[in-house]
Amino acid sequence: MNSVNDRSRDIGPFVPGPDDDMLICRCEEITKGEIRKAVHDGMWTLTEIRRYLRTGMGLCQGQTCSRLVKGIVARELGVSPAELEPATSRVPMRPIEMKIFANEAPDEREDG
Amino acid sequence: MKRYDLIIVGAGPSGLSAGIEAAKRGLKVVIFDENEKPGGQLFKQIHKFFGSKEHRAKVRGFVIGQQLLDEADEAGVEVVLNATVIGLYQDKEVVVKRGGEIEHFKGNAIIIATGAAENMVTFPGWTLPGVIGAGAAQTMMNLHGVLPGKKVLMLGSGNVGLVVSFQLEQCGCEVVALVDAAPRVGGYGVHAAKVARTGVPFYLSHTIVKAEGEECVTGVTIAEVDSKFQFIPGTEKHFDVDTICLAVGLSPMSQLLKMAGCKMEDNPKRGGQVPICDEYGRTSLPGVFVAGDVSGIEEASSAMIEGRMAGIAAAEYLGYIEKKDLDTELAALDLALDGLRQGMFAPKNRGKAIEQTEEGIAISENLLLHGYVADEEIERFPGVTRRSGVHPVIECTQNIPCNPCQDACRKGCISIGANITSLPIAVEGADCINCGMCVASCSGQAIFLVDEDCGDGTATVTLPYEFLPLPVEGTKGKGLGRDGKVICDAEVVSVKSLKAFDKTSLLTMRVPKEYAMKARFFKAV
Amino acid sequence: MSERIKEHPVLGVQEKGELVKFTFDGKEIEGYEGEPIAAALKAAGVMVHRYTQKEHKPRGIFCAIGRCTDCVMVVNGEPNVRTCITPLAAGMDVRTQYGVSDQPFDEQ
Amino acid sequence: MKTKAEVVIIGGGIIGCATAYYLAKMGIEVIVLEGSDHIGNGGSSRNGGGVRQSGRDVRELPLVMYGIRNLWPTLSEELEVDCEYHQDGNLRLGKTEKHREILTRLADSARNVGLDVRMIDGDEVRAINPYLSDEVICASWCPTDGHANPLTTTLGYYKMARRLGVTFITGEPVTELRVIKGKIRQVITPNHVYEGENVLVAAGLDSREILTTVGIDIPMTNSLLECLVTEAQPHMFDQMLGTAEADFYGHQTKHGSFVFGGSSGLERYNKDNGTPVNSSKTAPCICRGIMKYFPDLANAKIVRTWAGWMDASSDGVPSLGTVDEIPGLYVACAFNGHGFGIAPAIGEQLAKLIVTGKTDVDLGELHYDRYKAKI
Repeated sequence: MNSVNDRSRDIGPFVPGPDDDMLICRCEEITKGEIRKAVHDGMWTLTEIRRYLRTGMGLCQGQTCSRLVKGIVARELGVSPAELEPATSRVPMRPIEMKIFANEAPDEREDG
Repeated sequence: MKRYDLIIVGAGPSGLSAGIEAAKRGLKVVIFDENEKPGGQLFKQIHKFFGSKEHRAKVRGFVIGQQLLDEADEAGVEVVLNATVIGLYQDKEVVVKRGGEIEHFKGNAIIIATGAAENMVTFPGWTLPGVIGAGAAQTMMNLHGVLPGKKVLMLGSGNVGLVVSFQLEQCGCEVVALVDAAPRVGGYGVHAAKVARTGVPFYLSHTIVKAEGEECVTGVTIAEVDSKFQFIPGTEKHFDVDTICLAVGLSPMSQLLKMAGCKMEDNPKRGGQVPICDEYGRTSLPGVFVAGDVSGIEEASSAMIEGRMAGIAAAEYLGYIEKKDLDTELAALDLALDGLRQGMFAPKNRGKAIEQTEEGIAISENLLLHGYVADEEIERFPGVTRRSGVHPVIECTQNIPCNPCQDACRKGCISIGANITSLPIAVEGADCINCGMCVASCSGQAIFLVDEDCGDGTATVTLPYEFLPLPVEGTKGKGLGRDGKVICDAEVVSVKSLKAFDKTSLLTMRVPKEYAMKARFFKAV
Repeated sequence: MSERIKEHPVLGVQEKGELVKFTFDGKEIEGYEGEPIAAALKAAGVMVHRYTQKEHKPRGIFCAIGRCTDCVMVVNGEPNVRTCITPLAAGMDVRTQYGVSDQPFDEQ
Repeated sequence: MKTKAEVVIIGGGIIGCATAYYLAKMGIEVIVLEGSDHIGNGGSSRNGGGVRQSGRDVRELPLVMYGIRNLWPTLSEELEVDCEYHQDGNLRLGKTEKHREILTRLADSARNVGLDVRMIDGDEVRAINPYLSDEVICASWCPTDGHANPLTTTLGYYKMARRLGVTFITGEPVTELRVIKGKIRQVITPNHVYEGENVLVAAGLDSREILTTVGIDIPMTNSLLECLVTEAQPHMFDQMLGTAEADFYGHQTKHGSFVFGGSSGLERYNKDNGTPVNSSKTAPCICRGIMKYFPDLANAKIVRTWAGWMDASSDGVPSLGTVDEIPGLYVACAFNGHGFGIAPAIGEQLAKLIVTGKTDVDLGELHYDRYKAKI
C-alpha cells in the first residue's frame, strides 16, 4: 500500500500480441489487448484498469476475471502478480434487487 | 439490532465445524449460507475421504456433511440457508439477504468461512456454452442429477480434476482425455490411477489450443507445450466433445474480509488473496476470525480442523473458556492438523518435485507422466508382494496422510504405523481371510485382493467397483491393465455389495494367471 | 443431448420435486419443481442461455453456483436472472436473453 | 526520478489531472503527486457523473457554463477516450411545495446570469421522462445540462497529460509545503522533497492540512456520501436527474446501468476505517428514495455501492485561484460534491492563470480569503 510509484517509469512500448483478441472479462467483454493497451496508457493498478475499462464491473463483480486481469497487468508491468493490490470489494457480494435492498426487516429489540 | 455471540458466514466443512465447537462451549451461534443446501462442497464430494479416524477418513464427503449438520443441530447452532451475506460492515455488522428482505445482525465475534472460488484459464472459445468449471460439473451431476455432457475433456490433473473425472465416469459420461499443461500429474497418484485404469488417456505437458463450435462446444484441440508453456507445432490432437471441464485450481473467496478492512496479503502458497491471520484464524480485526479455504486452499479435512480451532478461539475471545483450556485444546488440534499437513502433498511441499518416498523408494515416473504405475514399477512398493492364496495388493505408492486400511484389516495384514503418511506394508505371514474390508475402505481405491494362482491356470482379482450397471456373476468381459488398455479375457466370479462396504462394490474377476499382477479393471463387452 | 442420471452408483436415485411444465422461448418443456432452471434446461438439451451485449456471442452454464452470472436469462419478464440458482416453478416463462432483452438483436 | 518542475500539483484527481493536461499543452513542465495508490481515487471516481449548471450557486455558474460551452462537447475526441458525455438536460425534481420554492429560487438566480433553466410542472416532467412517479409535482429543467463518465474522463486527462510528458507519482502523500525566500518552493513527502516554481494544492479534503503547513486555512469539513450502481438495463432515458434537496441524483449510463447517489441524513457523522466505506444504512435508504421516484426500477439489481468523502465548505462553493499571501501558490478545493462537471473548466482556467496570470472567467468570488464571521 502507498508505495511510491513513478508513472513515468519505462515499461517499454506496446507490442501487439497474437492473443490480444482473447476475451478476459466475460461480463463486460474486455479483451487482453484492451487491458494491455490500458497499462501502456498509464493504468498501472487494478483499480485504475477497472475504472478505465470496466473489467470486473459487470454482473459477477470480477469474481471470474480478476485473477486473469491481475496476471496480464503484472506481466505487462514486469512485476509479480502478488505485488498488485486487488481492486476493492464492494457491497453487495451478490446482485440484489433494489426492492429487496430497500426492504429492511424490522429491528427485533426483544430477543427471541 | 439482533446480536449473536458468534456469526459464521458459510456452512461448509469449516463453518459448521466452527459452529459446533463454539456452541458446545455455550456461545449463541448462527451460520448463514447463501446455498439452498448446507455443507458447502461436501455435498458434491461423493468419494471417501483420506486421513485417519479423527479426520473422518473413509467416510464420503456428503455423509460427513450430514454428520456435521446433525452435530450442529444437536449443539444448538442456528443454520440459516438461502441467506446471502451481502456485506460485512464496520463494528462487526453483517447484512443478510433472506427472501424478500435484508436483515442486520451484530456479532460479538465473526468467523468468515466462505471457502474458495474456481480459477479459470483462457483459450479461444473458452466462453462457449459447454466450457464449464469442474465445480459446475459436480453441481450438475451430484446435486441436480443432470449429466454435464456426454463426452468430456478435463483440463487439470490436480485432485479436483482427477476426482471430478472419476465422478463424470460414475454417472455415465465419457472422459475422452485428461489434460494438464504441467509436466506431472498434480493430484494424488491413487486418484489418477483409478481414472487411468478405466481407460482415460492422460496428456501431461499439453493444453487446450481452442474450443470449437459456433453455438456451443462441438470439439477441442489440444497440443503439447514446451518447458515455457509454448505450443509445439505439429503436436495438435483433436477430440469430438460436447463439454470441456476446467479444473485449474481454486482461489480463496476473501472479498468480505477485504471489504471489512482486514489486512490482506497475496500469498501464492495459500492460493491467492488471503487475510493475514495466525494459525488459529485470528485476523487483524479483533474478533474477526477465518477458517477453511478462505484463508488458504487445502483439503476439506484440514478445513474442518481449522474450523474447530477458530470456533474454540472465538469461545476464548468471548470469555466462554479460559486461556489455559484454549491452549490445551488447540494443542490437540494442532497435532491433528499437522498429521494432515504431512507427506508429499503437504502445503510446504507445493511446487517441489519429489523424487523419492519417505521410505527412500523411487516414485513411479509413469504415475506422474501418465496417471498409472507401470507393471515393471509396481513391485518395488511395500504393499505389493507375491504369495500364495488370496492376499491384499496395496498399490499405494505416494506418502499421503491416510490409514483406514490398517484399521480395516482385523487380521493385521496391512501395516502403516504411527506415521499416517507412511506407505502401507503387506505384512509377511499375516492371514488374509478375503473379507474385502481393506478394498472397500481404501479411499484411493488402490487395494486389490489377488489370488495369483487358483490352480487351474487362472487367477482372481477383486477390485473396488463404483459404476452402474453392476456386472453380475458370470458376465464375460475384458481385463484392463493399469493403463486402461485391454490385456486379457476376464469373467466376473462374484460381486459383493455389503452395507459395510458403503457403496463400493467388490467385483472379483477371473483372469489368466499371468495377468494376476496386471489386470486391474473389468469391462463388460 | 444431455439427460438425467437415472440411478447413481453412490447417490442412488435422487429425490426430485414434482414434474412440471414451463416454457423456453415459448416452447413447452418439462422439469422438476424446485430444481434450478438451468438444470431443467440442461436436461432438455438447451445449451445457449443468452447472447452477449457487445459481441452477440452465445453463453451458457459456466459456474453453476450463482457466481459467474453467465447463465442469466429473462424469466417471467425479468432480465438477468441467474438460472443456475433460481428454482423452477410450474408455468415459468423462460427466455433467451439478448443483451438485456428477450428480443433478438435485429428486432431491438 | 524527477523532483523539480515548473509546476507541482498536489492531488491526482480530476482537477489535478486536468490542470496538468492543460499546462502540458502549453509546454509547461509538471509533476503531479497523488497520496493514494491510484489516480482519481477521491471524489473523481466516486461521484454521480453530473455535468450540470442548474442547481449551482451563481458564484460558480460562469465557470461551469464556460466548460459546457467550450470544453465538454469535444472532450472525448480531445482525450481519446469515451467520456460518455450526454447533453440531454437535467431535471431537478420536487415533490413538495417547499421543494418548489427551493427550485424556483435557484432557477431564478441562474436565469439572472444567463442560464436557460425554467420551472415545469409534473405532467411536463413526465412528458420528458415518462418513468417518473406521480409523486413528482414539479422540476427545474435545464436542457443544456447532462452527464458523463467520471472514471474515463479523469483517467483520460491522466492518460493524455502523461502522454504529453507530465510526471505522475502515486503513493506520495504530501506532508508539508515550504516557503523559501518569500515564495512557495518545496513540497515535502515522507520519501522526497519536490521543488516547483508554482504549486497547486488540489487534494480535496486533505488540502486543508497541507495548506496549514504554510499558515493558510480553508474552512472545510467532511461528509461521507454514497453511490450505487445497478446491473445494465434496457435503455430508458438520457437526462441527468436530481432533487431539490439533493437527497437523490443519478442517470442511466451508456452501459445501461443506473448510477445513483443519495443521502441518509447521517453523512456528516459517518465514520470510516481508514478508507471511505459504506454505512450499512445508506444504500437501503437510497434505494427507498429511488423507488419513490422510479417505481419501475424496483426489480433492477444493485451490483455495487461505494462511498467517498466530500469536502464541504461553509458556503457550499470551492476555493479557487491564487493565494495572494504566498507567491506561486494556487488552490483548488472544497468542491462540495459537485466538482466533476466543472473540472475541465477549472483545469483549463487554472492552467491559464498559472502561465499568464489571467483567466477568461472571473474567479474573484471563489477567492480563498472570502470567509468572514457573520457579525
